[in-house]
Amino acid sequence: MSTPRKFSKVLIANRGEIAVRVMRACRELGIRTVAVYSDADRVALHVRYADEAYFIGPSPSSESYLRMDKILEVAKRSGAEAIHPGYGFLSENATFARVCRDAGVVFIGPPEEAITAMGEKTAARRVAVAAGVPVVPGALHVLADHAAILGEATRIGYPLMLKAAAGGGGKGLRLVHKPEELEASVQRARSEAKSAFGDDSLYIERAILKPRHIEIQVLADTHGNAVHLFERECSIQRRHQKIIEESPSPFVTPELRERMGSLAVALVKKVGYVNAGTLEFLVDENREPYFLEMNTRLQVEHPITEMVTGVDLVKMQIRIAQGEALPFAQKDLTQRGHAIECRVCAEDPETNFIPNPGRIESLRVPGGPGVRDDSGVYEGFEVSMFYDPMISKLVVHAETREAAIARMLRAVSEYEVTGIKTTLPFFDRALRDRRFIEGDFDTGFVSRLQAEKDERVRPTEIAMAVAAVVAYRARRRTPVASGSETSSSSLWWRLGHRDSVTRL
Amino acid sequence: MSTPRKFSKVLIANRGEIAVRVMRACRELGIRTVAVYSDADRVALHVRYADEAYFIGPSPSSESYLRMDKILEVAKRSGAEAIHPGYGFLSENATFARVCRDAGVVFIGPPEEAITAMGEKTAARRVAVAAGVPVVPGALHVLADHAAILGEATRIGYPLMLKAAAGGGGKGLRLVHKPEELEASVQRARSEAKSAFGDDSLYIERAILKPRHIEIQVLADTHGNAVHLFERECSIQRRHQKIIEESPSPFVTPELRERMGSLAVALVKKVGYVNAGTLEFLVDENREPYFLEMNTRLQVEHPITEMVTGVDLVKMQIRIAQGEALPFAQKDLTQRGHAIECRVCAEDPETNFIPNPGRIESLRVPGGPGVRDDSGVYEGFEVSMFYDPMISKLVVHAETREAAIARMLRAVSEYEVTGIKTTLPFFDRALRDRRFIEGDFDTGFVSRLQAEKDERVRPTEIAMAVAAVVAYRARRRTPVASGSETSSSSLWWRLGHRDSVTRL
Amino acid sequence: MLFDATTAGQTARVEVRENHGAYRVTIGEKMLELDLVRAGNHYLSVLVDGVSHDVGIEKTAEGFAVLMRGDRFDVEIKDAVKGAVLGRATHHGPLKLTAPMPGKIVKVLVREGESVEAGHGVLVMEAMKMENELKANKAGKVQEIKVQEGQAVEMGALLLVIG
Amino acid sequence: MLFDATTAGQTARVEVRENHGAYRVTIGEKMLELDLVRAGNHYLSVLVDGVSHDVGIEKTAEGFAVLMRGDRFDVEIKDAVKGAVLGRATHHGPLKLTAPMPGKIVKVLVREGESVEAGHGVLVMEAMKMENELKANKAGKVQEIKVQEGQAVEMGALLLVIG
Repeated sequence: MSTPRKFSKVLIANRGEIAVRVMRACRELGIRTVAVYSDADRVALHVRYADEAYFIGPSPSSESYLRMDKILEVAKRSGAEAIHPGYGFLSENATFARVCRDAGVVFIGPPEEAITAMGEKTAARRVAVAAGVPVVPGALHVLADHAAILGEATRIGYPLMLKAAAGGGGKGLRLVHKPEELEASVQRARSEAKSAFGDDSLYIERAILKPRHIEIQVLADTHGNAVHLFERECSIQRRHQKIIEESPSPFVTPELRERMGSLAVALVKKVGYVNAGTLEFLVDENREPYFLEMNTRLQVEHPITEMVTGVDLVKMQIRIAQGEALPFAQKDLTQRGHAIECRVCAEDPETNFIPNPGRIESLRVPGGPGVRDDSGVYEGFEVSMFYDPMISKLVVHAETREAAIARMLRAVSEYEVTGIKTTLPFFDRALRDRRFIEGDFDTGFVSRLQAEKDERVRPTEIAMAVAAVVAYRARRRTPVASGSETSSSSLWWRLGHRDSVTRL
Repeated sequence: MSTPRKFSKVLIANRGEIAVRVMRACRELGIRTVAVYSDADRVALHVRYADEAYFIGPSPSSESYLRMDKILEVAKRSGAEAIHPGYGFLSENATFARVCRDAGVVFIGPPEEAITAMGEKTAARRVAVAAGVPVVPGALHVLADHAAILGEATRIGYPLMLKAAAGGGGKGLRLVHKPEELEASVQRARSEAKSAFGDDSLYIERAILKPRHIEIQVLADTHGNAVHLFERECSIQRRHQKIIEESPSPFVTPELRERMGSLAVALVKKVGYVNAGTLEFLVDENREPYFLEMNTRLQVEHPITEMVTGVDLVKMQIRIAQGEALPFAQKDLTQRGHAIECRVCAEDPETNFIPNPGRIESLRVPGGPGVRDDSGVYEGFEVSMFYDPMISKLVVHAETREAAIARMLRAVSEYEVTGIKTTLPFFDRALRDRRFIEGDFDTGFVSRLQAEKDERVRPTEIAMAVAAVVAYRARRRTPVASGSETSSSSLWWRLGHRDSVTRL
Repeated sequence: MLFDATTAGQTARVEVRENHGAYRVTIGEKMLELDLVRAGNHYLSVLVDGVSHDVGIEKTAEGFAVLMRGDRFDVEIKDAVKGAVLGRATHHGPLKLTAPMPGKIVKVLVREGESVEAGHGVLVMEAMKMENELKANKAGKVQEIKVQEGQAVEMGALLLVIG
Repeated sequence: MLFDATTAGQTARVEVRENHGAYRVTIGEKMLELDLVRAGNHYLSVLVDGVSHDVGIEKTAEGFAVLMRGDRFDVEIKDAVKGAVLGRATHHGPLKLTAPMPGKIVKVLVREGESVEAGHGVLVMEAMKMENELKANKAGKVQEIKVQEGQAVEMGALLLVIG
């Protein structure tokens, strides 16, 4: 148990929207923020947003955002008393938690021991099994070599899931349907895991068909208190990465909520977990939950829990790390209304969500009631190929699920990005799908939707007419603009910019 | 009592942020929207946002947004079943409510009779007096001529308030300290009232010194149900126009809240009021409330009530107009957390808030948790001198008043507008003021602040250094850019735009 | 002026004429009168017989992307007289697979001369921390492989030709 | 290069030199090393010895407006050698009151030859539906009145001279 103290300066060992999210909490708490940045990120939003910013190395994350030594050096140099790791990068790295402690810097997250116990996926499953929490049938240990994988695969049977032991965020994860696919999938999963986490250990578990992916948010302080903040529904995924989340889950009954929440709190208390964490479950068609893994960090989709519970999770993380006790008990927490998050990614949804880095030519974010945009980019920013393609999280909150879906569709209709393709058009389609509206979906929703014909009535003729008029204008200007309008730049478009009420 | 029906198309007889706010509610409800626009507003945001848009006349509002005939013609032409008047313009015009009814179009607001009973300020005071609600000592009748004004002024004594009978929004309102100022103030108030409301009737009341301006939001349906949605604190004003509002009021005790709420509901029921409305009170230093007037329409600052109560007031207005009963009773309503609104206006706070129309060169709006921006403009938009200078409302919500102030300061720090001056820098100063933080303020807060020295520590040297480097760059480019960099345009600034990571 | 516009799998002949500050656009049988006004740097406000369309515009290689209410139309525009694409030329005949993003070739899944089905994976590219399998858009024989495993490629680089 | 910069009531001599891609700026006794990089069209990311300043820039008549965290500095920049303002020249001597916005003169509150105090109202202008009283910034005698009641004026128009 530590004595409460106030941080005056916190280093954020991350980039993008989550770094900005953490800095926003710090700014509201009167805490100065320190950013670190790579070559590619000199003008990234987190650098602009911070009170201080220091260069830590080349663009590949292994040479910058994963460099513990450089990050601790910046902490020392800037006088930061604590480090918030965000998600990804070093957030679930027990060694980093230890070296922070050794350096006398507070790691805003669980202690090394809890990361070790719960962070490594197969160890967490062993803890869960020991605590009587149901888990998906599968290996409880990392599989050393190909022979071990082959043996385990044969034992468990197909379809099966290959997973990176150090993983998260869908990286190093592969669904294998039949034995012939195994070898290639292992190779690709290993190589992804290696480059994402610096660790290519894999394990296997049985694939549950048509599963719901439902997770429970927990908070625990250094005084032995722990609560859960209800569930998040995370079944809408592409490439095994969540893309739409909501809370509450339309699939979860009060009884299941209570059961999963209690299991989560019990597990957390058993391992002496501290700070924010998330327990992921698969729930099968009979509403049986299977513990999958624990994310010993802040989750991407934490805002939907914040909107429904009224609790600021990042501020709570900081307060817990300062040694404060949780200011509420389980009975004080309630779910109010309904929240949905859509992950806006630089990807082309029409081409199997392939990443689409590039410069954001224009950016218009939605506003008005119940809309929250947690962004890591700005107009003119170059989305780099070095990092995750997620550029922003769009979150809405409304009185009911129906009102929240309508609000999200409204927000998506206001959101416009040019210069890169994004997942926004996909949300317009997904949220109008009858199965989504009825809450009748599982983790296969996105691929089924992709395989189907788009049934929406779309203003195709207007799009053609507008494009033709713009082309006409471009043609007419050719002699004046000396051909520049055929370049990929939008330069011609800016001609006459100062006269905004110009009829084209 | 009307039978519930669903609107399929609604005309919004307004412009700017409130027109967009209403259209957002309609879009979420699946209702098509019809905009009307003047010459100056062809590319205004409300025209872009609407499903349909029709031209109604020249830029002066008397020739467009106040033209009942043209607006009804558009309603007929477009097939709109209802008209939402927003605030200002025709929103408190009983004649408009009547001609809508006569034309078979639903006016989304109170019936003509209620507007007549409560909308005209002196009539409302007579109703209040009859109902035993305390009012500020003063005339209960419009004063016909100068002799009547002079006589009444002498009877009531100085300081006194001159007010436009048809008024609202601080227009046609003057504080008169001594007899010598009376004549000039009457003239100016009359001319303002004439141009704003088309009616130059005035009345007088005693000026209460150091008053709090606190108002109660009400909702009433066509089935005889009425509730209040607690109070809003509106004491921070410049030019008698609110500029910062919050809810709850730090000045209001639970007893006073209960008392004012009950008075408001009693008055509303007495006059058979329907739809949303607001009862304004002055509260003196002894926490005695005096009924001031009723605004028989949606209020500018309605979002703070929405955030604290979780009720969408615009959707409720529409549902009430559709004939639906209120879906909640008084006991179901609670205040959760604290909300603050800052009105972002195209005004120069350093020059007595003088309007500062012009083109918005760049616009960056804040995001992240608990922040709502209700805007009526966009980057590149020309803020016209013809209409109200308010370009947006910035609203925050947080667990406590302290957290809400910190969040508003954070949001203001993210908000940047170039091309025109705005009230944003004023908010940074006002919200850091010890008296604001302690809740120790009245309607004289702004003028006192303006008279004082700015005590903030500001990064003046950095500003000078940056401006000097930018000037240096502009100089160095002179031969290349042939002098264009000294023009008022930011053209030079765009040179090299495509290389965003250019070190200048 | 006559154009061929293609988007969302549809192609139409589009005629554009100016008409007192507005545009008269004929698409097939239909005639639309567009009041089209710039609204900021990347947006147009378009009124068509009272109906309002708020449009974001992006110049693309083949024409323009038109963004409306969260939806996106990548419209290819060809001059119907000259028959040329406004931007770069399109390629008919053999399919030339180009890199959809900058990245690294992790794996080549086919050999020259091999026959592939449409939808068959041909290359694995790494970009933005993800490995992405590139698929053949049409069936055919792999004529030429322009890259090697481990090679870094620019966006738009020619990777492979399927005949 | 030498400048005189004025903002928030302070004036300082500012020297700017380039230094390996950064800028060495001397203000009075103080020396600052600015790493100044463009971040989008109207913004700069400025690092000064690790301290990050996110800056919005607007070109103004007298120099530049610098926006930082909701605060705004209108910085007047003069070339210290030539002594000229970068934009239009400033006026010393008599005060020339100009229209801060386009609008209509509703009332002229003073007569030529009249003495006024600083802060004294001299004109009433209507703009954006509000009547605004324009005040004398300094004490003096009204030398010239350039406008009449009812007259529409452009922004920046000369209204009145106080000697």
